[in-house]
Amino acid sequence: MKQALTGNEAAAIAAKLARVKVISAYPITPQTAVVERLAEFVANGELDAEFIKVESEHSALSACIGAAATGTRTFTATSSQGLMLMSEMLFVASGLRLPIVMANANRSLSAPLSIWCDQQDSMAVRDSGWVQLYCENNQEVLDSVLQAYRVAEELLLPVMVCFDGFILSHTAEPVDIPGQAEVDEFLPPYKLPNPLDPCRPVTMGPVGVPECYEEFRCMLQEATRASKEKLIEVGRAFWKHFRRRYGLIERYRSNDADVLLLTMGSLGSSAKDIVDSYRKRGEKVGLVRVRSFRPFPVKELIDALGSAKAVSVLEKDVSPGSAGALFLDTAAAFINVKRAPLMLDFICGLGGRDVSSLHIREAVRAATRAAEIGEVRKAVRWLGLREKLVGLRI
Amino acid sequence: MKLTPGAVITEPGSTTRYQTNGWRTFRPAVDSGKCTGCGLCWLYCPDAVISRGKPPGVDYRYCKGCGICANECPAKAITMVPEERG
Amino acid sequence: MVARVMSGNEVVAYGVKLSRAEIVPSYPITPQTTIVEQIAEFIANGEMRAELMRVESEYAAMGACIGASLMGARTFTATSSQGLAFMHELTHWAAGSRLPIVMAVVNRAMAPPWNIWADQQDVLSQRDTGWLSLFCETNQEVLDTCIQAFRISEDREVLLPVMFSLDGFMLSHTSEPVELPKQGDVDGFLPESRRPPLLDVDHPTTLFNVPVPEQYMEFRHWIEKSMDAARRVIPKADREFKRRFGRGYRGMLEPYWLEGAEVALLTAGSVCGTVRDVVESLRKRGEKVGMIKLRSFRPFPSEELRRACEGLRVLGVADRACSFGMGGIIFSDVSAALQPLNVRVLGFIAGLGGRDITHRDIWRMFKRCIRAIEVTPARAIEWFV
Amino acid sequence: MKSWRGPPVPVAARPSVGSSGRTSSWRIQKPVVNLKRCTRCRMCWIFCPDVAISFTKRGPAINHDYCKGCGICANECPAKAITMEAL
Amino acid sequence: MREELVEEELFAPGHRACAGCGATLAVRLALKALGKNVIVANATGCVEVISTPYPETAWRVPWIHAAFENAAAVASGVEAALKSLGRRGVKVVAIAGDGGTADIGLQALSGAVERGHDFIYICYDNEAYMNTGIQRSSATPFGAWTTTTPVGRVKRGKDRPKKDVPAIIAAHGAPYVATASVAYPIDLIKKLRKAAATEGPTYIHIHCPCPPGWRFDSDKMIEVARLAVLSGAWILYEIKNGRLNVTIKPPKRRPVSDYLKMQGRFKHLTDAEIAEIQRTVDERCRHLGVG
Repeated sequence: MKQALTGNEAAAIAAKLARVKVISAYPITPQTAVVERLAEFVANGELDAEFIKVESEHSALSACIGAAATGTRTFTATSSQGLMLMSEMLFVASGLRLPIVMANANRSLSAPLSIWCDQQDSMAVRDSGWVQLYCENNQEVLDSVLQAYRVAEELLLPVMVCFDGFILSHTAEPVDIPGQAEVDEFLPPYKLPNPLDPCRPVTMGPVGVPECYEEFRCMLQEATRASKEKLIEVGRAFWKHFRRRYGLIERYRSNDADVLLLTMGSLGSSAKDIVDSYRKRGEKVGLVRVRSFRPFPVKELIDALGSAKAVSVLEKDVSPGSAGALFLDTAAAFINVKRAPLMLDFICGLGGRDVSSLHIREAVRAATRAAEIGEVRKAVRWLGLREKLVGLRI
Repeated sequence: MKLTPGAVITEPGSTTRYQTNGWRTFRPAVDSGKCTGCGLCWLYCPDAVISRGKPPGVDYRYCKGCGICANECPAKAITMVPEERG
Repeated sequence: MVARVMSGNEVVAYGVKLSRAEIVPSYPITPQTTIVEQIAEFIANGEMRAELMRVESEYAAMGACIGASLMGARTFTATSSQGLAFMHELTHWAAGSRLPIVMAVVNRAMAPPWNIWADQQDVLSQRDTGWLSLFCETNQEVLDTCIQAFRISEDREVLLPVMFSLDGFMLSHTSEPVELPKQGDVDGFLPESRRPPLLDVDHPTTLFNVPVPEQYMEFRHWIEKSMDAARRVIPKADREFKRRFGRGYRGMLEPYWLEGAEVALLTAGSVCGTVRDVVESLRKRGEKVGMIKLRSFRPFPSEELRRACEGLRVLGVADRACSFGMGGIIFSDVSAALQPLNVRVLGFIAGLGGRDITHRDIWRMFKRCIRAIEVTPARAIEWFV
Repeated sequence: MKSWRGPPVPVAARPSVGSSGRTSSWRIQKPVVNLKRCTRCRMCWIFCPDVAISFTKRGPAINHDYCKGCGICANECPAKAITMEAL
Repeated sequence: MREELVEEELFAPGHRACAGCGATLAVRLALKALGKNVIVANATGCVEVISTPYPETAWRVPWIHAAFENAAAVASGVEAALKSLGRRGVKVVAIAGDGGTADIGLQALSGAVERGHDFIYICYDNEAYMNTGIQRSSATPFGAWTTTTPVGRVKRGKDRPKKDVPAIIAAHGAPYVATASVAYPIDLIKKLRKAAATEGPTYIHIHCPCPPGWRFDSDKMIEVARLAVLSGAWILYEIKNGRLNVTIKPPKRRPVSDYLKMQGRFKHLTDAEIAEIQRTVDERCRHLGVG
């Protein structure tokens, strides 16, 4: 049945529908409402689960690791500073191959302290071996959490479902909530091959001497690569059950486009409006939205972007001293491709800065100009910077 | 050796495959005459190589020669003798 | 100059002593521990006037560094893998607060499975923090980079913390002959840090307050500007160091034997020494190969890399880390920098968790690059297991 | 590009009254002091969280730019000399 | 009394601990007391590293290691999972060293105890970071040499007293807190059995001498541990619901110098420094009612 839900509520309801058994989370803006709603579900008996109100995010993920290893479906949620505090444990969760699902309300990183949205937090932990899905709207948040459990538990890989803080987490949108029976059919019960059990003692997290360490990391890389096919397969299964289609990327009017926008998260919706307005004026502009940033959809992006002349990457993160993470990996995907489009990187929307239609149009114009002159003079640019404040010409 | 995902070890107690006897320079020698069967040597052994009984058995495959049993034996029935290499 | 045979960790301790670090918050973690143990010896014997803070965790170590540095003290710490990941939230904070801190990262693999040996996963995963990130090939370079790091970090146009990496055990616990400069010369190169304390009872200030969205992005942009400034400051400091001590490392990136080379291998850390040997032996057999030693990973020397790769057909990138779900970490940065050129780039992931990268491995990498001149490889990124 | 001068200090603000804006618009009720009843005991001054009460010879003076109308002074005044009234 | 001791060994030989290691004896005795139905959450440290070189493991019970600072947090996750699975009769045991308990892992331990999880936390206290090579921890005793508190002209060993972790945990209102020593195995096993029988968070702090770390010959490991108790440097007591009682009272307390003299880490101490240590030990013994 349809209901107006914020992103946080969508994540909480998805966790309830997935019949999670252990929740271990710590409050942090803007994710806190996920934790609060789950606490209400447990208190009202709507959800039969143990809720560990841990004393820090580092312990939040540690408790999830303990619970998942003991054979229960676990859930946690966090944002920015919390995600950074638990970043050591992100590597441990993926290394131990534990299928933990986490909702991450994207929030920018301090210092200076900022509670508003950008994607620097989840981008900063892109190496940790977690599958990372970025959602455009609250329906996708709910659906992605459900799909995340199937992908995680069939591949033994933790999954992070990211959605923009405040823009999605605190904005109510109509969301179709599937019935419990349908979800039970889509999502089989949790089963771990070697759980912690006195009847069959196992040792988890041993010392990996150099003779076998690299092989384990290679297995983890293969698993993350295999999660591409698994995401597509689970997306198809989801379509059969709930009639909503999800893949690694979303292509919006991009087949014949000369200029393409490439972005992630809720920025996709605003970019679609701009694409429509350009299309009305007959200009071949399109959009590709990356939903799965890890595993990085190399083949899919080559197919989607290959035909364009120029691509403008719009991303809400930056790796200081280099460029944006989406731009870096997309460039890596195209490095040996003969006919690669020109690429421009636009850092925008940091710390909650609004990315207005004017900014997106500026990105499209820059890409069109680059396509005309056939080269990119300045690959990395910043959109929406208030020069007065910084006191210098850009 | 087949690697398990997440490096899970499914055979408990498998360090017994690795014998630590090469570590010692002294080994405990038990004088069964003096031994009273009190079991303190069994209790205090950090590597659990001594079995209870009068006199106690020593599993020389794993004994590291730390000498605690000899030092703690109330009847002075255990002495540390140099390990002769074969 | 006093020449002595010293391990990498010992060299770092001498570098910190010569640089007159004042506050050294420290927490033990293999393989970094002997740095702080050596510093403890210096202090205990009165050879070094500094405060060694024995904090309770790496998270507290970076917190103490932030406190010390904002009071104007020259601050140093050292850590490895799990410790660096545990303080990850505060490494972001230290860079965002524009606090000069120098950290030695003795590279070690990330667990699990638990592993204390060397690879570069820990430091490369810190690439978004805003810290400058330098790599060293030899123990001599470790000493020189440690001293240069303080000068770069405290440069008024940079004012960003610097982490320099040395390979665990391969450098940290391996002794090499090292020339120790005299204290007087180092004082000439590295003047006493006279930054005013930012918290002062006479001039009460609120630090790091909360900027609303209308102000936040500009602070981030300032960091980007400082990184651009660092692209000038790092080579300048290196040149100045060469003028005073006769040893220089070509700034951010060292091209090696690229004259007439069609294929080159880019890598960082102690493995560069092995690559130099292989380049020499291949050159003797007429192969047109060369090497590019990456010294500065952040800021990433895109300009210098493009200039160095002008004539190349294929560039191999040997990553000792992996961004799971994608591939090599340095590989992505190199690909973005070489976009305008049509140089083919191959990525190799090797040497994880202490696995040696042998002459044979590097020889095989060069062979794949040479074959890739004609045939585009099926997979851009390959694992050397 | 001209060599760029880095920021001397990171994000910082010098303390100044009202540096974060006047908070008077927050209140829906305001304290009124009946000086005749006031015993000059200063409890209102001590307990005011927003430093909006200063003490003069004639007794407490409310700084209406920053008073948020929380009502603690009225509630704590032993002589019931302060009453909260609608705006 | 003797039959209480179980034959079965749940910590296999062949582990890579140094000869005469106090910590492994503590773990061996603890598992003897608790039996098979336990799940162990171990923090990084000597016991973790020496017992699980892949593909071998010394543990004959389910065991998980995640990181250094979260043994108690992982344990609370395991306990919550068991409760949600409705599994009865399985005790969750967190095991960590003194660094992993008193320093880097104190926050996770405090959180888990405050939340009242039903688990036992065992700290094997070898009084320094032995796994990384004998660096000072907050549990290192006053005056002791370590590699980060060397003895030099200006500084001489650790200049701060040992952190009293049992008191901190008791202050959380934990139902059962006890100190133990490898030299008194029966007392240790009794206390662990009491902890196992107690519902809620329990804490056992075991004193474990470390031959390479404290600089003494391996065969003297038990003797050093015993002398710590006989001299009052280590006091064996239990705190049940806030009430403390000393379980082993030495008939006539030995001078603390007998204990200190056996260990190389104290050999630099002057008579004045030993007298100072004696004074603090006497005061603490008077405070706890030990003769």
